[in-house]
Amino acid sequence: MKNKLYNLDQVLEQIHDGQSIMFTDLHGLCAPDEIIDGMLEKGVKDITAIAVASGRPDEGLGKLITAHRVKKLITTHIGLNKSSIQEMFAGEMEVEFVPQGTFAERIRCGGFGLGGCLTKTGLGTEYAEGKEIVTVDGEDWLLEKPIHADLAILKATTADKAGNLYTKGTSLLCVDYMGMAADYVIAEVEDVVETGQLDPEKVIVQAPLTDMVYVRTGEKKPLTNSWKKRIAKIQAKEGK
Amino acid sequence: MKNKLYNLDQVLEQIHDGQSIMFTDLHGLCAPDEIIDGMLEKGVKDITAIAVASGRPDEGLGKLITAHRVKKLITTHIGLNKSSIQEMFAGEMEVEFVPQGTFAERIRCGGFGLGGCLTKTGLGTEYAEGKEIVTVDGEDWLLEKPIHADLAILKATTADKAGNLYTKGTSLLCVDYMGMAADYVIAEVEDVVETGQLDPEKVIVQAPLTDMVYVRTGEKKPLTNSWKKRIAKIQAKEGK
Amino acid sequence: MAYTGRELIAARCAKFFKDGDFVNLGIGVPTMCVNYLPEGVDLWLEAETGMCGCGPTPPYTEWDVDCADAGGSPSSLIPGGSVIPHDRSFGFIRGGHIDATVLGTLEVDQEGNIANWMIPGVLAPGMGGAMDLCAGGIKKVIVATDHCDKNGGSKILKRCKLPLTGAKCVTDIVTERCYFQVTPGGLVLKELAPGYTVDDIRACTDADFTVADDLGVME
Amino acid sequence: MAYTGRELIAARCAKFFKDGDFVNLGIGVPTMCVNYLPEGVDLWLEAETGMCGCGPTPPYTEWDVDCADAGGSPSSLIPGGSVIPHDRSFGFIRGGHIDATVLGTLEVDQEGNIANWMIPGVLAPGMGGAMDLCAGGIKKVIVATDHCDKNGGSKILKRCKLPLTGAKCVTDIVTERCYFQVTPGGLVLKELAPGYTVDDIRACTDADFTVADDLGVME
Repeated sequence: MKNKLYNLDQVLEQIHDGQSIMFTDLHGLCAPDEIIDGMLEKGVKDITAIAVASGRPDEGLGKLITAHRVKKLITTHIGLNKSSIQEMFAGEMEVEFVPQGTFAERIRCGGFGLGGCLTKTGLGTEYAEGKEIVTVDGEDWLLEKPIHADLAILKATTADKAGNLYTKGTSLLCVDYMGMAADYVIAEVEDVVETGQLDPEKVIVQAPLTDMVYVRTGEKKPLTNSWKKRIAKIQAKEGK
Repeated sequence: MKNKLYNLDQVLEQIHDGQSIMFTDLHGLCAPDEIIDGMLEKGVKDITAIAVASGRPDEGLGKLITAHRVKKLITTHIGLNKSSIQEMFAGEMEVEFVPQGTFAERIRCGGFGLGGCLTKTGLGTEYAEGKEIVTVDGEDWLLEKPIHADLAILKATTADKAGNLYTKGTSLLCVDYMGMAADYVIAEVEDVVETGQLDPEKVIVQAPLTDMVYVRTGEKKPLTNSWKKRIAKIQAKEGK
Repeated sequence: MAYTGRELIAARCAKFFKDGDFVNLGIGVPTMCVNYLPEGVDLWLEAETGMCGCGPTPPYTEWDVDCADAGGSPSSLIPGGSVIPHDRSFGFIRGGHIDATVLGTLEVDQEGNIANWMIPGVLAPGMGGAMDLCAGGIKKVIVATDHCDKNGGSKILKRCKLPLTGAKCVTDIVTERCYFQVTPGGLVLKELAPGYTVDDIRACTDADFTVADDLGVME
Repeated sequence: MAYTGRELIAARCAKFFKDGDFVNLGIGVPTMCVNYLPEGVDLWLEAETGMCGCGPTPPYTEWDVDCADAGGSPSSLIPGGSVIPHDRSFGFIRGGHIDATVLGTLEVDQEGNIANWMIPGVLAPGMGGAMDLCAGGIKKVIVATDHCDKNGGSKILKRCKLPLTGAKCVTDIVTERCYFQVTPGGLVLKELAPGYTVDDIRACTDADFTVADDLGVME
C-alpha cells in the first residue's frame, strides 16, 4: 500500500486561500497546531473554517482568527475566544452558529451521502426562523443541510503509514465524521507506526479516507497554554 | 452502580407476545442464541422482528421464524433462510425489505432522536413508490422513517456488571445503534467483567443504555452449524 | 448545616436524581450538584463532547489533553466510564437516553421556555450544546439559577424576551429562594427556601404562579 | 494463458482498479477479481457489514465467528484493515468514498439501469446492500455478468423488465463475450473477447450499442 507520510511543506502545498477547511479544535485542545503554524507562516487567508469551537486567541484555530485569516466561521461556540468575538462584532468575520448536535449531524450527512438531518433542536426558537420544516407523520422537524469541505485538517494521536488514524480518549471528538466530509484529508499525528500495528478495533479514520499524514516534529503532546497557566496558578497557590 | 446481571428466567419475563424486537443476527452469526432458545421454550409469538438478516432455518433468529413465531420481519435479506422465504410466500409472515444502509440509518434515527433520513438509495426504482420525496436545494431525496422497538436483544462479547458492552471484531454489526433504539435493552454475552475493566475506548453500548445482562451458560463462542458443516466438508475432502 | 445560596440550589437539584441516572450538567452551579448527591446515588455524567461517566478534575500532575470535559477542562473517567463518539453523545441527548439535565440561564418563563445563549449585540458566545439539551429529548430539564439578575430584576418571567434556547422544555426551576414546578397550567411554587415567604417570592418574581397545597421547605 | 469465460470477466474487471482503490465486490464472479490484480495494485476491500481491508478466507482452523464477511462467511483482515461501524460502512458507499464496485446481475440495460434483487413472485431474497451500492455514490459501477441467461436470452436489454436495484448508475458492463462502456449516448462496444465478432455480439444482445473506433481485444 502507498505510504502517506509527508513533510510540512508538502502538506502546505495542499492548503490555499479561500478554501473551506474543517479543523479539529475544542477550545484549543486537539488542534493540528503545527499545520496551523505553517498556514500562518505561508499566509493562507480568506478561509471558511469549520470547527466545534474556535480555539483560544493564542491556541489552535484561534491563532488563524486572531491573525484575520478566517473569512467565515461555522461553529457551535466562541465564548472562550475573545478574538472570535471581536472579529464577529467588528464585522470582519462572518459567524454561523450551529447547535452542537446539529453540527455533528450536518457534517456526518455531508460525508455519509445523506441529504440533511431532521431534528427537533432549535424548533420553536428564533434559530429556526427561515429554516425549512419537514413534517413526518404529522410531526414537525427542522431540516438541517449537509456540510462538506474542501479540506479536513485533523489532529490524531497515531497513524500508520497507510493512513489509518487512531485518536486517544476524548480527542476523538469530530475526527471520525470530519474524516468523511472533505475532498482531501490531512492528519497531524504524534506518532506513526507500521501498517498493521494499530488495533483494528480502534481505527477512527480508515486508511482509504486519508490523503496525507504529517508527523509532529515538535513536542508530541504538549499541554495547552491555558492549561499551563492554570497549573502555574495552582502551583503559586500551593507555594504560599 | 447497580448490578445488571440477570438469569434467563428473569430475562424471559421481559419478553412478551406481540412485541417489536430488534435482534443481532447475520445469517445466524452474532445472534443471542440462548435467549432465542428461551423464547422458543416460553412460547413467545406474534413478534415483529427487526434484524439485518433473518438467520438460517436452524440458526439465530431463523429458529423463531421456522417455529412460526414471527408475525412481521423488517430486514435487508432472507436469501440464506428457506424458512423465511416459505413463510413469506405462504403469507404467514409479512416481510418489509429495507436496503441495508437505510436499515442502519432508520434505526439510528429511531435511537438518536432524528425524524428520518434523506437518502438516494432506491430513488428512481420501484422500491421508492409510495415513499415521500423531500427536495433539498432542488435535489430529490427519499425520506425514510425512523425505526424504534420495544426491545433490543443484542449478542455482545463481554459486558461489565454496570452494563457496558464490548463486541469483538465484525460482531459489532448493529449492536451500537440497536442499543439506542429500543425501550428496553437486553444483552447476551460470553463473559462478564468487573465494572471498570473494559477498555473505555472499546465500549460499544454504554452502561446507562443497557437494562439487563445475561451471561451464556452454554458454550461461550461456538461455531455456527453452517460453519461446522463447511468444515466437515473440507475435512472430508482432505481425507480423500 | 443548612445550605443557602448557590449551595442550596445545587443541593436541591441533586435530589431530583435516582441511582444510575444518566445526566448532563451545565457549567457552574449545575456542576456543583454532584457534591450533594444522597447516599447510594451514583450518576453517569455525560460530557457531550465525548464522555459517558465523567469524573472529577484530577490533580494537575495527572492532566491529560486526551481527557477533557465539554468545556475543554481537564477531567477523568469513573470506573465504567467510556469515550463516546460526538454524534452518539448528542444521540443520547435528543434520543431520550439522558434522564435529566441541569442548566443555568439568563431567563426562564412560566411556559417553560428558556433563553440562555445570547443577548443580541452584546453576548453571543454560541449555543454550544445547550439547544440540543432543550430540544425535548430529555424528560427532566431543571433550571438552576439565581432568582434575580445583578440589577435585582426577576429572571423568572411571564415570557422570555431574549432569543430562546428551547421552547416549552423546562420542567423545574430551582433558585436560592424557592423551587417551582412547571406544569401545563403554569408555574407551581412547591418549596420555599428557609427565611422566605410566598409574598417575598411574589415580590421578586415576574412570572405568575400558583402555590402548591403541600408547600414545603427547600433544603 | 488466455482467460475465457468467468475467468476472463474477472480478469478484465480487475483492470479497472488502481493501487489503493477502496472497492466493494459482490458475491461470485466479482469476488474473483482480486485473483487477477496487476502487479503493484493493492486494494482496500470493503465488507459492508463491517470491514475495511477484507482479506482472503483463512484455513478453517483459524475461523472466528467474530471475523465474517458480508455474506456471513469466515474472513480475515489484511494488515491495516479495520473493523468499521455498520452505518459508517454505508456512509462510505453512499458518500462517494468507495472508488468502484463490481456486481453480478439478472438484467442490465442500455441506460445503465440494473435489476438484480428480485423476480416478483419467484425470487425475493431482499436487496441487502445492493441498492445502496447502486445509489449513485460510487462513481464506477461495473456489472460483471454472463452475457446471456440459462435459456440463451440476452441479459443486456434495451430496458430492464424486473424491478430496478438502481437507476442510471452502471458505468461498465463486462461479459465473457465483450466489454461495453455505458455513456450518456448509450452503450459503446469497447472490446471483444477472443473469438467473437461484432456480429456475434449483435446477435446475442437485446440492447442497442455503437462500436468504438478503437475497438480492442478483451483480456
